[in-house]
Amino acid sequence: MSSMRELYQEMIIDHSRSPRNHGKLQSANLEARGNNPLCGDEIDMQVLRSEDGVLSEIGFEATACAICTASASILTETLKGKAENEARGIFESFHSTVTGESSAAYPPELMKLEVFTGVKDYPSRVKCATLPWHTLMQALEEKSEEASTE
Amino acid sequence: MSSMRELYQEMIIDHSRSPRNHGKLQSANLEARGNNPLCGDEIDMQVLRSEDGVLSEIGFEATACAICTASASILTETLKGKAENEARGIFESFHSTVTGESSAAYPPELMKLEVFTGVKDYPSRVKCATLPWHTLMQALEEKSEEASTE
Amino acid sequence: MANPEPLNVSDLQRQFPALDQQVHGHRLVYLDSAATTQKPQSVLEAVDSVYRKDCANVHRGVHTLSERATARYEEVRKIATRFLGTEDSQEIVFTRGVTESMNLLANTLSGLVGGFKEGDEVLITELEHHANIVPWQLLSQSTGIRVKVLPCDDACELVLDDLDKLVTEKTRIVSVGHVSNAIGTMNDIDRIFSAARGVGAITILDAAQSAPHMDISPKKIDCDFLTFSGHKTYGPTGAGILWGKRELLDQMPPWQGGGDMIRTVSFEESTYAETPWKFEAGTPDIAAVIGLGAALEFLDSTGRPSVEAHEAELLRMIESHLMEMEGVQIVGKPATRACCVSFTLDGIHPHDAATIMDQNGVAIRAGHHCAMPLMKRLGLPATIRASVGVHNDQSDVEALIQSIQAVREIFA
Amino acid sequence: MANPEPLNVSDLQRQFPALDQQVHGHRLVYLDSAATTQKPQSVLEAVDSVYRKDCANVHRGVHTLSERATARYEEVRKIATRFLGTEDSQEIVFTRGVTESMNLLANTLSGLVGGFKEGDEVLITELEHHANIVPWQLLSQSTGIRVKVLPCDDACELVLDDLDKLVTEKTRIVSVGHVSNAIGTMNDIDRIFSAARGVGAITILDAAQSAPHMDISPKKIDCDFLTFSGHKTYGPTGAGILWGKRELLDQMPPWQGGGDMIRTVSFEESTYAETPWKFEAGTPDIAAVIGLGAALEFLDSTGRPSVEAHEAELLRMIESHLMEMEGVQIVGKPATRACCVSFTLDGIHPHDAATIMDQNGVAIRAGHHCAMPLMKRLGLPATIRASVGVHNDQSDVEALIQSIQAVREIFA
Ligand SMILES: Cc1ncc(COP(=O)(O)O)c(C=O)c1O
Ligand SMILES: Cc1ncc(COP(=O)(O)O)c(C=O)c1O
Repeated sequence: MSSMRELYQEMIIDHSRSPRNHGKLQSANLEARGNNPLCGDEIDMQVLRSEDGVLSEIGFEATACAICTASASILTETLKGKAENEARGIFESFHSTVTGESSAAYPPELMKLEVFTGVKDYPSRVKCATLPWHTLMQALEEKSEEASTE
Repeated sequence: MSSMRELYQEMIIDHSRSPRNHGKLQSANLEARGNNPLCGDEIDMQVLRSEDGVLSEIGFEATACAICTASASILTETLKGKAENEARGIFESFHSTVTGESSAAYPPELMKLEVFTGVKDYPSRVKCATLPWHTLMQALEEKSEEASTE
Repeated sequence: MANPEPLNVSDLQRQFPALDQQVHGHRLVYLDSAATTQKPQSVLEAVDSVYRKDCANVHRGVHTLSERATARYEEVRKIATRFLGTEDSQEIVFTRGVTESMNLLANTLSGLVGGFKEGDEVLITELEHHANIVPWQLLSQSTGIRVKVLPCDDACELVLDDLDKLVTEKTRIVSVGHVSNAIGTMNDIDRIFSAARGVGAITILDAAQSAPHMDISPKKIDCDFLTFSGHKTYGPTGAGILWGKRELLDQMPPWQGGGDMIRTVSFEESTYAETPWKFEAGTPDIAAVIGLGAALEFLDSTGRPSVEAHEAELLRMIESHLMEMEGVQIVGKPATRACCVSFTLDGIHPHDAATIMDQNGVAIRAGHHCAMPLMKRLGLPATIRASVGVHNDQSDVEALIQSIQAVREIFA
Repeated sequence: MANPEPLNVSDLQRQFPALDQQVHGHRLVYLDSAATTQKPQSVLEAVDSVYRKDCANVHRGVHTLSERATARYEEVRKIATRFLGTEDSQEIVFTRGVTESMNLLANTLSGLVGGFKEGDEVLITELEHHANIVPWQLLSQSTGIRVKVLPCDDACELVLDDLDKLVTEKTRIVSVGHVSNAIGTMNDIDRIFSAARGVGAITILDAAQSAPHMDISPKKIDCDFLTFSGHKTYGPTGAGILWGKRELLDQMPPWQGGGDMIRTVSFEESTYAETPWKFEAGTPDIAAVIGLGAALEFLDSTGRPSVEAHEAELLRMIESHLMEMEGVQIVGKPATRACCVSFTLDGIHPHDAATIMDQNGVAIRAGHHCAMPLMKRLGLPATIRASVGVHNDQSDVEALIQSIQAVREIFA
């Protein structure tokens, strides 16, 4: 069961039970909905992007598994206050780590993302971890389509 | 090749080359068309049935393989002048012999049909031998549908 | 009724090569037969032998391989006819499975009812699989017919008292699942179909989740059409059965066009082959159909009353274990259950549970089970579903329960 | 172009278990690859291993077997993308074969052209297989579009001079076979499709008889859709490929409804999955698709230019032998030939010939080859067709010729 403990680390269980920045962000000026039709995960992400391109507030609501919910929660903590460009860069490294494309270590300030590294060994769950991130990108693109992990 | 000689006996080759009663029977009062969609065999059978139920004339035209053509030719020779009921009985014994259902010998007057007995070992060719017979039955039923060996 | 012979489960287990493997260091415990069944050795051999010995196209060939392939392929119609307890093997149409069967019906039944008109209705139920919903929705878009839904109650039993209201003169088709793949409810088909017959509606049985578990003879279940998927009946993927009454099939137009379904083709006009070949356009899935024949013979040889009794007992065991566990909610309380038990764990998403259970070698399904409308009715995004097959036994039930305990430990 | 590497035919022969058998006491000489090809060991093993190890339904499962099955199934889209030399694996739709692909297209292209209206035209040719005739006839019955036919001449070459007359502003679809399965004619696709593009018509290539023999990259053959059957490309029955340009597939509505092709289902409305999954309703033929992947890798590994050269040489040998024989009429004289040679024997019906040739171990096809309109044009009820595959060699050609001699002896 050690591999399960690695996938479901304390931090993931904690964030899934008490997600940070959960609840509709009333002040948002960008939003998007994401879903994973294969497992039914659904997430709404809201962002307040300031005029100088900083993601000053991020909120979300989700009906989703622990990995997806924790990923969304940690996303909001990680990206809040970051410039949009920087956020995109972090998305790229998160994405390539959980899909197993890259095994580069995160810089110290992103160490929290490390808890999702184990996901790469569970192909059907990778989408759970990436859905919030794809949804955020969708919001930033100001696209009206739903994000989807198909 | 002995089994091929048994299937393609002299009599079959002869009847296929010089079919008896071939050509449209102008005096017919019954007719039907038969086809085998899987191999493209096509046959038209015409019958003159007298008022007392005797098949006094039978004619046919065919675009068909040697076995089908010979079967039609020998059919006409065998059934011409027979009462309809008797013809039906002969159809039954012919059918059960070439499909392999029965191995009873033919009575002496039907010995000609013996040449088709080998057909039972070639399932895809059984229909070639039976098509003329099915078509004749169709004509006797006065059915408008085409006979078919599907 | 006398008790059926008990199943010789350990003998059956040995017939399934795929069960003989480890998953994450544990014995594989396969409790996902409702998604697709494992395949017995005889099915594997049937498929393999087609390719090793009798590999040819069917119907049009004169050569030996083609004759053998055609004979084996057509023989399966007779096997299926025996399996269904019917008489006419030309009533057996080979499709890819229930989904293709339903699409075929949705596209050809207009030939029976003389065309659909606005106001006509198709009745389905709230328990249906998407395969018995979406084809009718598509038909509704192209013809204007309405899709009506017989609801279910909180126990996931159909509300049969609503039948009188919903089955009316407008009802042209009643298409119902025999056993719900999401919950395990066995529906009172007799009552539903007799209401349908009362108004002259065409009756269709989705037997996807009953064919592997019980006798589905159309002589007992009085219906016009019945369909099931081979891959859920111990057969290969790619072949399923649509059975229909001959006089109805005869009246229906073909659906797909191509080779094999024709009698004659000219650029001016084509004529079509007889039932059932007119519904089988193009090269069929020869090997899968032949494998399906082996699967039906396998299932017949086990004795279906024994299968039904054995599986019912397993489901009872699973239910009673789950009821004893804290924080476990069984979804639905059908009066008669077959196929599966669906449940949720308090505070734990089914997908997380499924991953951890898999880590313990236990294969179950988590999700909406292609029954999204039902999930919405129940207010659940997903459930955990354990479904049984002929090879499952008490030790599988115990492994299931232990794996649930493991999930709860992780989330403790 | 440099000469391609010669094929290592004896090595290839050993890879086909079915070739290692006797028919009526003779070595099996299989010259019916145009009907269906024999399957190499690697394909048999791929199919078998799905059932032995990775037997699960795809897409919705979290457990290990389902993850493995899904990964193997989806991997075949990448293999097919490499096989076609394209880039986007979402352009690969799995169908049962060319017949199903054509029916899918005939039922969904209206979404591209904004609906068909009376007066619209579909252009096919006189050389087509029924699979590329009947679906358009059915479409014509339901929409009023007209099916136009590009004729062929006595050599069984398409009369390209008629293109200008037949390809007009009314032409919405041009659907043409790459290689005629009845004659072996290789059509001048470039010229036909460039005329089609000139009027903005949608172009469809039936590659059933070219995919096994030559490079069919859509980059070279500029077309909108292309389809071939796995079972004619050394793969299992039950799986084929429909390739289409992504932006076109994206605009097309789904065809069949059911599980897997949806995003969300409610009784009010359903939304559909992305390309290509929206076209794959229900449980697909998982094992056959995975087997098809192995087949395409097999074919790629042989080196397709080598296959093309080897088979062209065999066809030349057959042709020249037949030309030397008395009483043999070769049907058609295409400038470029692939796949097969069709012929007749004076005074001997093709079916009689086929039975006698089979008795000598030689498997060929006799019949209309699902090209009835062409047969009518030629005034023939049927022909004898010898078609070649990668495993054929000179000794097969000799056996063919000997078996024809045997036919003539019987009918002497
Ligand atoms: C009740 C029911 N109907 C229909 C289907 C669809 O079957 P298939 O995917 O084999 O077409 C299923 C399978 O999931 C099912 O459980
Ligand atoms: C040129 C051509 N098109 C279409 C088909 C139909 O293919 P399938 O029967 O695999 O659907 C064939 C096969 O006979 C063919 O040769």
